[in-house]
Amino acid sequence: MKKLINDPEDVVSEALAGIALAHPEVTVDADLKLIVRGDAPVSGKVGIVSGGGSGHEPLHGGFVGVGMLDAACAGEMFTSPTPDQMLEATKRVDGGAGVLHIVKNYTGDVLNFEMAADLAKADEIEVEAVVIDDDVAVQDSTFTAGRRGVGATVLAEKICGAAAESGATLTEVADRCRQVNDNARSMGIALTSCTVPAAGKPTFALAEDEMELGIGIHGEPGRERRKLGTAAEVAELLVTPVVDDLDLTSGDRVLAFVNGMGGTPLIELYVVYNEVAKLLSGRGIVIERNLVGSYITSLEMAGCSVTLLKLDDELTTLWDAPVNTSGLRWGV
Amino acid sequence: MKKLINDPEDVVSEALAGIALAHPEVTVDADLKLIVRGDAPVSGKVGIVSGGGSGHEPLHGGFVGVGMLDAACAGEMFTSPTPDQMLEATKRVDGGAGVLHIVKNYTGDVLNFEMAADLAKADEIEVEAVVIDDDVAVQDSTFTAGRRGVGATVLAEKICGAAAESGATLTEVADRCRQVNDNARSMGIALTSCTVPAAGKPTFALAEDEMELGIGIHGEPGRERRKLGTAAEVAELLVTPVVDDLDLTSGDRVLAFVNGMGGTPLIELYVVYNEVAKLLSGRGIVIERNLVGSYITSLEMAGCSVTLLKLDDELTTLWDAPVNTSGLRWGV
Amino acid sequence: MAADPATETVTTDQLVAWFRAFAVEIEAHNEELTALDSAIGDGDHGTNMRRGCRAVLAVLDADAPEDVAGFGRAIAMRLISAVGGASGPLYGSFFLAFGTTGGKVGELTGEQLAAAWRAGLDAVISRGKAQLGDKTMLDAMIPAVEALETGVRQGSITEAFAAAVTAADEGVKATIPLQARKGRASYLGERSIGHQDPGATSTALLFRTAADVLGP
Amino acid sequence: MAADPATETVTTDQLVAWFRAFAVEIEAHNEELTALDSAIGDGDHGTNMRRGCRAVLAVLDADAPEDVAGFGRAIAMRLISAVGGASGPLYGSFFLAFGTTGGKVGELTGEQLAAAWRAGLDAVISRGKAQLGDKTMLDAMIPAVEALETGVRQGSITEAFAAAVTAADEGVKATIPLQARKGRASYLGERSIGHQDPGATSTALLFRTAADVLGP
Ligand SMILES: Nc1ncnc2c1ncn2[C@@H]1O[C@H](COP(=O)(O)OP(=O)(O)O)[C@@H](O)[C@H]1O
Ligand SMILES: Nc1ncnc2c1ncn2[C@@H]1O[C@H](COP(=O)(O)OP(=O)(O)O)[C@@H](O)[C@H]1O
Ligand SMILES: [Mg+2]
Ligand SMILES: [Mg+2]
Ligand SMILES: [Mg+2]
Ligand SMILES: [Mg+2]
Repeated sequence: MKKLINDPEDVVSEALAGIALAHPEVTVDADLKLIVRGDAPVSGKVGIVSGGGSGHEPLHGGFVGVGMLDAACAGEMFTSPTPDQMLEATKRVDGGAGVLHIVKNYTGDVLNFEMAADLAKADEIEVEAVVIDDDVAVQDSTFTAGRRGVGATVLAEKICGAAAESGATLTEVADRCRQVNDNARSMGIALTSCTVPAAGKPTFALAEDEMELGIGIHGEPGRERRKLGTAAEVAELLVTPVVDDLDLTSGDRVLAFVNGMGGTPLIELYVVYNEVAKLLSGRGIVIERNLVGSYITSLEMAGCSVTLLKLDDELTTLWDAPVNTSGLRWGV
Repeated sequence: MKKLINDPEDVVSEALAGIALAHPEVTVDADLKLIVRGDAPVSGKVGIVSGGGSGHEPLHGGFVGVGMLDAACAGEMFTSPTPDQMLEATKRVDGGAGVLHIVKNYTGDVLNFEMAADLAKADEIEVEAVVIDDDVAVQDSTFTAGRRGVGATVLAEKICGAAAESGATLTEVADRCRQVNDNARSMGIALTSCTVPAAGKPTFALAEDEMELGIGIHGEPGRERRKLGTAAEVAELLVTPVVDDLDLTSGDRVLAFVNGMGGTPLIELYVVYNEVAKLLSGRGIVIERNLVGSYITSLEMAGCSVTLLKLDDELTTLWDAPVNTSGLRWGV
Repeated sequence: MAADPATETVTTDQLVAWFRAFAVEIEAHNEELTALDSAIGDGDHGTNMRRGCRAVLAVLDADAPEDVAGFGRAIAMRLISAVGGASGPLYGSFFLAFGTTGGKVGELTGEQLAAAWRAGLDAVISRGKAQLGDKTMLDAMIPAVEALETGVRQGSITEAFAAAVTAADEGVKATIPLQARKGRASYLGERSIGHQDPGATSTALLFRTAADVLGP
Repeated sequence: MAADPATETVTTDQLVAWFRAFAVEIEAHNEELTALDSAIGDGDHGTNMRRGCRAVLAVLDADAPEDVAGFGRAIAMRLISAVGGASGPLYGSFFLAFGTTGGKVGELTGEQLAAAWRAGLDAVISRGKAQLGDKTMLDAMIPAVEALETGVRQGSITEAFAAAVTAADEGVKATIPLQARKGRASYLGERSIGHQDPGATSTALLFRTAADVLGP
């Protein structure tokens, strides 16, 4: 295992210490592993809390700040945080207008956030939770755990942050979150596995000429192993199921998000974005906004995901609104 | 070789096509491989041109925009761009106040920029060139090629961009660049080699328990091969020579820049930053500003570099000034 | 342990000893659980459980629970706040319900013990919304609790636990050919077939240690 | 080629044929040059030279140079604008000076040819500020040009190039034990020792093909 770490057990807490030192504009609670907006709670504003296992940086901690999250709860590596973290985060960001929990759809995240919401309600904090489940690699069914939450989480956090900043009510912000989730789908691919520090070896093994299609963000194997393809082939494999699932047709406007999994350099992401743009323009779909970079990662995994979000004027305006976080910043 | 690319020969031009589509605010010249500020030339402002081999993204193309570069020339992978690219970039950004060339100290870059400056002067454009050579891994000597230009390049581009934006003359902006170069030093480490697409295999091989100390940003081997260390040990190996070379003492104020080489995830960079901060505070050196992320990379190499820049009030103000590029953005 | 099934009981101290034994087994099986979870999950079930058990041990060391309810609550609260993931809330819910149903008493008869297990099982079901055959810890827990219930009605706690362990182990093996419908493994679809479920495996350890400590 | 050393000449067409032969050798040695550059540089010398040669061939195919000066300038401009890196300006400077010194003439005598080579060599030195023993292309070029000069003074162009090839090849081998003081390899310090310089290797090809095409 080749990592710039000390003890595998301490990676999360030491990274949080580094974040605290690097970003004095956020408050880091080292014990509870929380990253909270420096000016929280913002009176009258809906608070937004997200969180999940660590190893996906900048998600979520890097998205805490004006125009995005009020607090992020960091779990152990790839492991959901716990209800007491979420409860404390919820309390700290409640400015009286209630708190939205943005939850990625993993059994652990959902169960822990459920418990936290119950506890917060017992404390008379109004809480709404929206579960993000945008990964088309996973078949959707009421009998299963359903689809994973992946790339759409970044977009939902940005857009809900802007809605909350503009004074929307908890119901409105939660509706916005559901709108993003309903109109966004993702698909990912891995060229290499990642290595969870505590495990010390790659979660799965891929031959030199293989790739995993339909991967998540936890080093879990994908749905299918294939011969390594070109960027054009990979883009096709990622874009087609997303477009089909969203029923996108000519004239639709989208936000196209090409996300790196952590070990893939930016230059490759632009090569993929070029292919994605060609494919969409071939179908008459208009890329109105885009995001290219490593925003929701899986440690040092090489690979990428494509997320498309169908836009309307309101979503575009919210996307363009100022955001001031270490991971995403514009307009401020 | 596992990369999200099509033909190795086309990586640079396809990435540029992706950049053109993703960032309409810059003008991309596909033939000459230039990325130019959309509003260039800015009348009366000193133009700033940089460039170098590709494979270091976001450097340089991702730093084109208000408050940083006016144009970037992209070479082939790890290969300096050519004089005709640089000449054309120089012409396009000359707003009448002259043009600064920020050149990383590699024989190829220096020779090609020299030729370009000669050509520009023949066209009666005032050009100054500053060569960045901040890498303490390389021994400095007038009989050798001297030190490489690495992390300080990012800082110089930001600070000179701010100076130019504030109306400084060409001489002033060039002096600022030299000030940054004189007061900044870097040292880097690799955990893995990168693979140049055209070569198809890793430039060097490292055993599972080895690291390369004193690497550059082109997959060139370092000065020394060592047993893989902890983040604390690595930080010590990187910080000590930088601090010594800069003669930093208690009370000095610095900008600390922990840079990822492309394949190292953000969470590890924060672990390293935490160690760097501890080491500096142990010596009484004050981190006044910081930058943590992958800004000057070496394809998918895993590893990091540490750059320290000794700050004064003016440099800090210039660092804080608004910048609006895809790779670095604040205050706008 | 008394030989007469009608009068034999299990004390709070024995329950604590059971959890301690479980924690030892979790340490011993850390790598196995992690390897199983790497194949169809995210490779952390071993470390999750170990982190939780270590946290619980610290609590048990500091404060011996006074009664069964206290035992269940102490373990549940620590598991919930220390584990995260899917297993934290699920095992947490198990122990909370186990304690609540066991009640503020210092010992449980065999039937009371089985009732506590049943309450724990029901809590896991209502928390996780899974059912038998979804390739989860329930595939070990459901048959084992049923065997335990039948066992304590028909014979000694010892025999009941022996039957429960057999049922749990069979349940674990039964997960191998199943396609996961809950938890992370479900994302793999058909590729989850042929692998043993890590949560079921840790649940079997819960029964095996119960048999060792409470059963003899 | 005339047998009398005093009257034998090399035409512009022969020079073009020489560069074409060089381009063929560069294609053939692409992997070797890249491997050498991987060991002590950045692994692109082969592709750099190949890209440059291909670009030059396109120009030569489209427009046959009229004289030696045109030959040198055409190659230089394409190398400079197509290669980049260290080798682009260096080989570019070489051919520019070679052509300028050769002049606007259709053929060169042996001594004129040697003078053109010398001018090219001087241009590489003044561009790159390296000297003999720095482990660069100069370690092949300096001794080879000296051999060429001596050779044309003393005998036929054929013999002169034969001596130059030997000197270049020895110069290449001589780079192996050297510690690099210029170019990327210098960053390696002592670790550059024991490796053959890629630029010297491509320079030796320049002499070998000259011997093959201009020498016989
Ligand atoms: N809905 C559920 N109901 C019951 N058990 C579940 C459910 N989802 C997952 N599990 C169990 O949890 C185990 C995984 O636990 P763990 O690896 O600790 O958490 P995570 O999946 O969050 O990484 C699975 O092997 C499975 O037995
Ligand atoms: N200053 C110099 N003078 C002469 N030759 C040099 C100099 N610097 C480098 N070279 C030659 O250039 C070769 C490397 O060329 P190449 O790999 O194409 O460029 P780069 O080093 O920019 O990647 C070296 O092997 C060396 O022979
Ligand atoms: Mg997990
Ligand atoms: Mg090069
Ligand atoms: Mg798991
Ligand atoms: Mg090279």
